[in-house]
Amino acid sequence: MMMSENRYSDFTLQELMAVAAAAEIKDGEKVIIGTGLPLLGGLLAQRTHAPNMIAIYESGAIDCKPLVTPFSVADPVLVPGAAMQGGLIDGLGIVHAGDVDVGFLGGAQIDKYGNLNTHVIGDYYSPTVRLPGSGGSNDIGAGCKRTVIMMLHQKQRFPEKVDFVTTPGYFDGAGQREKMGFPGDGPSVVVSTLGILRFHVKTKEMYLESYHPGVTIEQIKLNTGWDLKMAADVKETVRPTPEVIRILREELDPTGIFLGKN
Amino acid sequence: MMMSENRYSDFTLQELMAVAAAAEIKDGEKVIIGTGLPLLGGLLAQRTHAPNMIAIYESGAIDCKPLVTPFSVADPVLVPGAAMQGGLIDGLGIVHAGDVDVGFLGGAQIDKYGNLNTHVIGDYYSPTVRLPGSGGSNDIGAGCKRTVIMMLHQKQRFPEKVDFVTTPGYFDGAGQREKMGFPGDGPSVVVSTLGILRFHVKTKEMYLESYHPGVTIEQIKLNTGWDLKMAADVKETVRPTPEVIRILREELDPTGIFLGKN
Amino acid sequence: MKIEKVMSAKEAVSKFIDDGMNIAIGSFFHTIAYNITHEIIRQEKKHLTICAPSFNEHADQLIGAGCVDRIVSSYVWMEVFGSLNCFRRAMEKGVPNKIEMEDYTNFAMAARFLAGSLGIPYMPVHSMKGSDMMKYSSWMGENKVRMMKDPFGSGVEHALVPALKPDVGFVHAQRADEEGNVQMWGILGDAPYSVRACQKVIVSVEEIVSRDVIGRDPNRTVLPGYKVVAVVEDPFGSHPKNCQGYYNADRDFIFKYIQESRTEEGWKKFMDEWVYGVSNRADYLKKYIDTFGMKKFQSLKAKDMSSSSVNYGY
Amino acid sequence: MKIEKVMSAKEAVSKFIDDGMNIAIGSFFHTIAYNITHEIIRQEKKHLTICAPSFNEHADQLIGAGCVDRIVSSYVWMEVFGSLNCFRRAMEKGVPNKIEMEDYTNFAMAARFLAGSLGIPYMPVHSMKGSDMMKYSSWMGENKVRMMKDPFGSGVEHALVPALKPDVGFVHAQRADEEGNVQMWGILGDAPYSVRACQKVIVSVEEIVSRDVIGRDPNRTVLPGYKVVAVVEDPFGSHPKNCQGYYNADRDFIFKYIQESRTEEGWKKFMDEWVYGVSNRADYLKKYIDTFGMKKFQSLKAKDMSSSSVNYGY
Repeated sequence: MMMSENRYSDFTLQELMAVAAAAEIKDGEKVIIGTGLPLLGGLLAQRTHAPNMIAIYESGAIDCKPLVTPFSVADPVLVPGAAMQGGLIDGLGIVHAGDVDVGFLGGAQIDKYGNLNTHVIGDYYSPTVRLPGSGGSNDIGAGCKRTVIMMLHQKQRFPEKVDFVTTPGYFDGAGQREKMGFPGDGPSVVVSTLGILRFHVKTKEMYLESYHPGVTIEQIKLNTGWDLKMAADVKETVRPTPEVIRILREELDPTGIFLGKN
Repeated sequence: MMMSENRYSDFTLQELMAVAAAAEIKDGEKVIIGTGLPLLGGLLAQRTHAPNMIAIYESGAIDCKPLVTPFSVADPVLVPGAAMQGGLIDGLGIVHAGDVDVGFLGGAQIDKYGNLNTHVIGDYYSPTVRLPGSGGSNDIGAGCKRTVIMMLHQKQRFPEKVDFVTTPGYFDGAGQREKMGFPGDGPSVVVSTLGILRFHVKTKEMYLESYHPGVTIEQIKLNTGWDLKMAADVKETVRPTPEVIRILREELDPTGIFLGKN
Repeated sequence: MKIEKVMSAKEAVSKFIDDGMNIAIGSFFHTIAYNITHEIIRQEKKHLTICAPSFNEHADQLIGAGCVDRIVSSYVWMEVFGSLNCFRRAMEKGVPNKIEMEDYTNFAMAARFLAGSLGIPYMPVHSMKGSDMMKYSSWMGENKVRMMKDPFGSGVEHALVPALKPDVGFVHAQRADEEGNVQMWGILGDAPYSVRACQKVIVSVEEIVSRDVIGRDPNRTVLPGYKVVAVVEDPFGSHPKNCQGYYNADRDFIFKYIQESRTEEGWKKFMDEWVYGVSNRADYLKKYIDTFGMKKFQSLKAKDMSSSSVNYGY
Repeated sequence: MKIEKVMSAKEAVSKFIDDGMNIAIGSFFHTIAYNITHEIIRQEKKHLTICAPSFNEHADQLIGAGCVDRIVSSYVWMEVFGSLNCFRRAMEKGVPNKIEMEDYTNFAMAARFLAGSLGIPYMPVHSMKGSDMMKYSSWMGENKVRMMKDPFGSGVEHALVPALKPDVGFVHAQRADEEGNVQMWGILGDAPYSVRACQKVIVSVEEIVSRDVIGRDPNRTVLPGYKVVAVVEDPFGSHPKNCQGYYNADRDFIFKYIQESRTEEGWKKFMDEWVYGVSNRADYLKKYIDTFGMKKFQSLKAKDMSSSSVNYGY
């Protein structure tokens, strides 16, 4: 995926995803971010179009401005300079209360309606693969005004139905979240390794909005476990600008821990 | 009530009451105390037989060792030297959880079964006298393992039934607290201005254990709104020793704010 | 995007407190924002519902001034100083207006705020059970408190108290930055949950400090700035109450208020002098010093009992 | 009356942790008491139920050692480092023994501890609703979580999660006094409510300080001493996790564990070396320095980023 003019005009898939994640955040929003790509997306948004974004960690760190990129949601680098430091009840309490605008999520499986599985592959009581469990994921999926989901796009990870619903998307379709009375409105976007997907405003079914540079629609369909619908104007994902790539590499991940060495 | 040999061999009614309050506390107990006489009782216990008493205030101050006698449950003198300082949820949370051994209470009215009224005299919606309300009183009455009640002993303050039940004693008698599932067991003693009263182990009805020096049983009966029963061995309240009176006057209330100038 | 939040008490009250609002007044016999309270009185706000576990003279002054229609609380009194006269006149005689009240306990109120701050709809508690607070309610009717049998089979019933989420809250604290990140120490009282439960918060502080000062000790922050709509810097803003590390309570002045407010005329005279007759907190302090002398004023100031420093390094 | 609480990890575990107990292990990816964890393994405690919102390698080591029958948690994994191998072997293959688990969410677990610490019987939450965590339970059956319609008439149903009150809890913190008054700063994780919810607490600290140090900054206290039965002073007690102000996480060592524990043999070798083969934390540290060098050890130590001091005077 090299299309270099200068050293920042190329980009990797991970960089593209971090940039796409950043684009989902509006200035001034309260955002609960984990580690890895969402974290880079959040930091990038803060350095570019969303300087007043408030970064929140479930560990109870609120409005963090770490000098070093944190490795964990409980990394001690989050604390100095934070506006407030409490514990889980503080960090997730404001999510549960509906105060947080955006939450980042991921998982081993996602289905047609954006439900996520981070519990088991196979049977709950005798799992083929036992996964971590919810952590704060279910809380974020229920409480944040909207969620941004980042996924490795493979067929077994995009089944029509997940093996276990850990974190609510739209359950079986429109109207079901409303019955639950969640503070949050549900998934807004899936940034996958192949494209960007959103949810139909009426049916809440996931559809393809754009395919990443170098990826074909056919490839995406083959890697999705149901008959994935397309946006009428499905197009290529917007390419990151060299300046944004420079910030990512040089300022946010100078050691290449998150993005890998280029 | 002077019976002086030296300057500490006499005592006032208030001093007697503070000493009686102190006697209710065992060493090592966790005690939630307010201001005024209960506070002096608590401090006295700590200086004498209960050095490991843990003094708790509903304002969230835990294990206080103030250098100056506090004037209010939120007095800033409580904070320096305290083992922990939080807020109401901390101070009363441990009461609600059943962690606190003794709670001190008072009120405008107390009835035969130890129920307290600090809400209204007269009708709730058109009160003759509107009183403060519960504050932490009801919480302490429900949560502390036992309560020590301090009362001005007058007929209108000792009615057979209180105008309003603010803080649970034993309601209408035995077995009723148990149904409520309260963490605490209810009133243990009433230290009044005329005598010391306890609750019958079976019926939970209040009875006279002892009359203060200079007070007659007849006087107590006249000042109680129901036919007050007596302990089989009803006797005079134990008189404070001069040493205890010295500690009260010289160490705990040197300016006489709580006990009045002697 | 950056919103200017630093303003005067006058501006804050005028912008964010409307007639008819449900208002939490934070703290517990200490760090009560008298500056904001007095401004509400001067601006003649009406039909307020005021909420706090425990209220002191600040509530009494709001009641006397006719600002209050409803009270949600567990205690309206002045501890050893005695009863609040305006409160009693209102409740007993409807003077200056009749007031409705929902009576809870301190813990029940704290639990209602805790629930409100966490988005928890109600809290099951032991408080209030069997008391006459269960029998009587005002405008909340059956939604004041409901009894429910423990669904987990203990056989016990609990009192369910609903989450409380006032429209706006105000509180006095030691310090905040310009974004409204508030730090408090000493007795927290109904904070942090009372203010966190509010939709919006006006915070009054002894000092506005830099974000850097806040960030050097973030565990002291009780309220993150995003809920704060106004930051008012008013030294001695909670006089006659105390503010740990800044000044002690002014018992003489509290006693003076209790004494003078025994009659409606006495109350009016006190208020004309100390509330209506001054335009802001600075003016009030000037008057205080003029009246009682600099020595008395200085005597209120806190001694130095500094905490040690801890290391936040990684 | 004064009870001697200061003791070694060995003594604390031997006195207060019995087979079959329900145990809370405090914190959240940081200040985990590895010293206590390793002592439990060396003393071969059995049939434990372990509770925490989120578990890392400490749980994995307890599971691998056969100490655990049941887990109550929302997360058992090592973030970006990947899966915990003993946990997966136990859940997928019953090696070394089958484990039952009750799956909650982080907030639901935090709410369960909060309820436990306040004597509140259960908490109504939005968490878990509609998820498969509602469908599946283990030994708790229907008492894992119950759905109930809001009695206040909102029309919404809530998930009720029961209070959690473990028999004993243990946690690592920066400091405590000899009475067990514990102070913590930085990320609090599941503290203070996790440990407050326990019947008894073993606290491990970097430093035992005087009561005077505690009393000079009582707002930093997360747990009052009366619940604490043992105070263990073990510097670097939470290595390889971090302790704010003392040392950072040792990522290389965490990664080493994750790598070596991929096979049962590898796990056993690691444990023989770092847990079974050492007798206490001092011994472990000596071995660490012998193995990785003083320079590496020093590199973990925290930089100085001191908080300022505040005045507590009156």
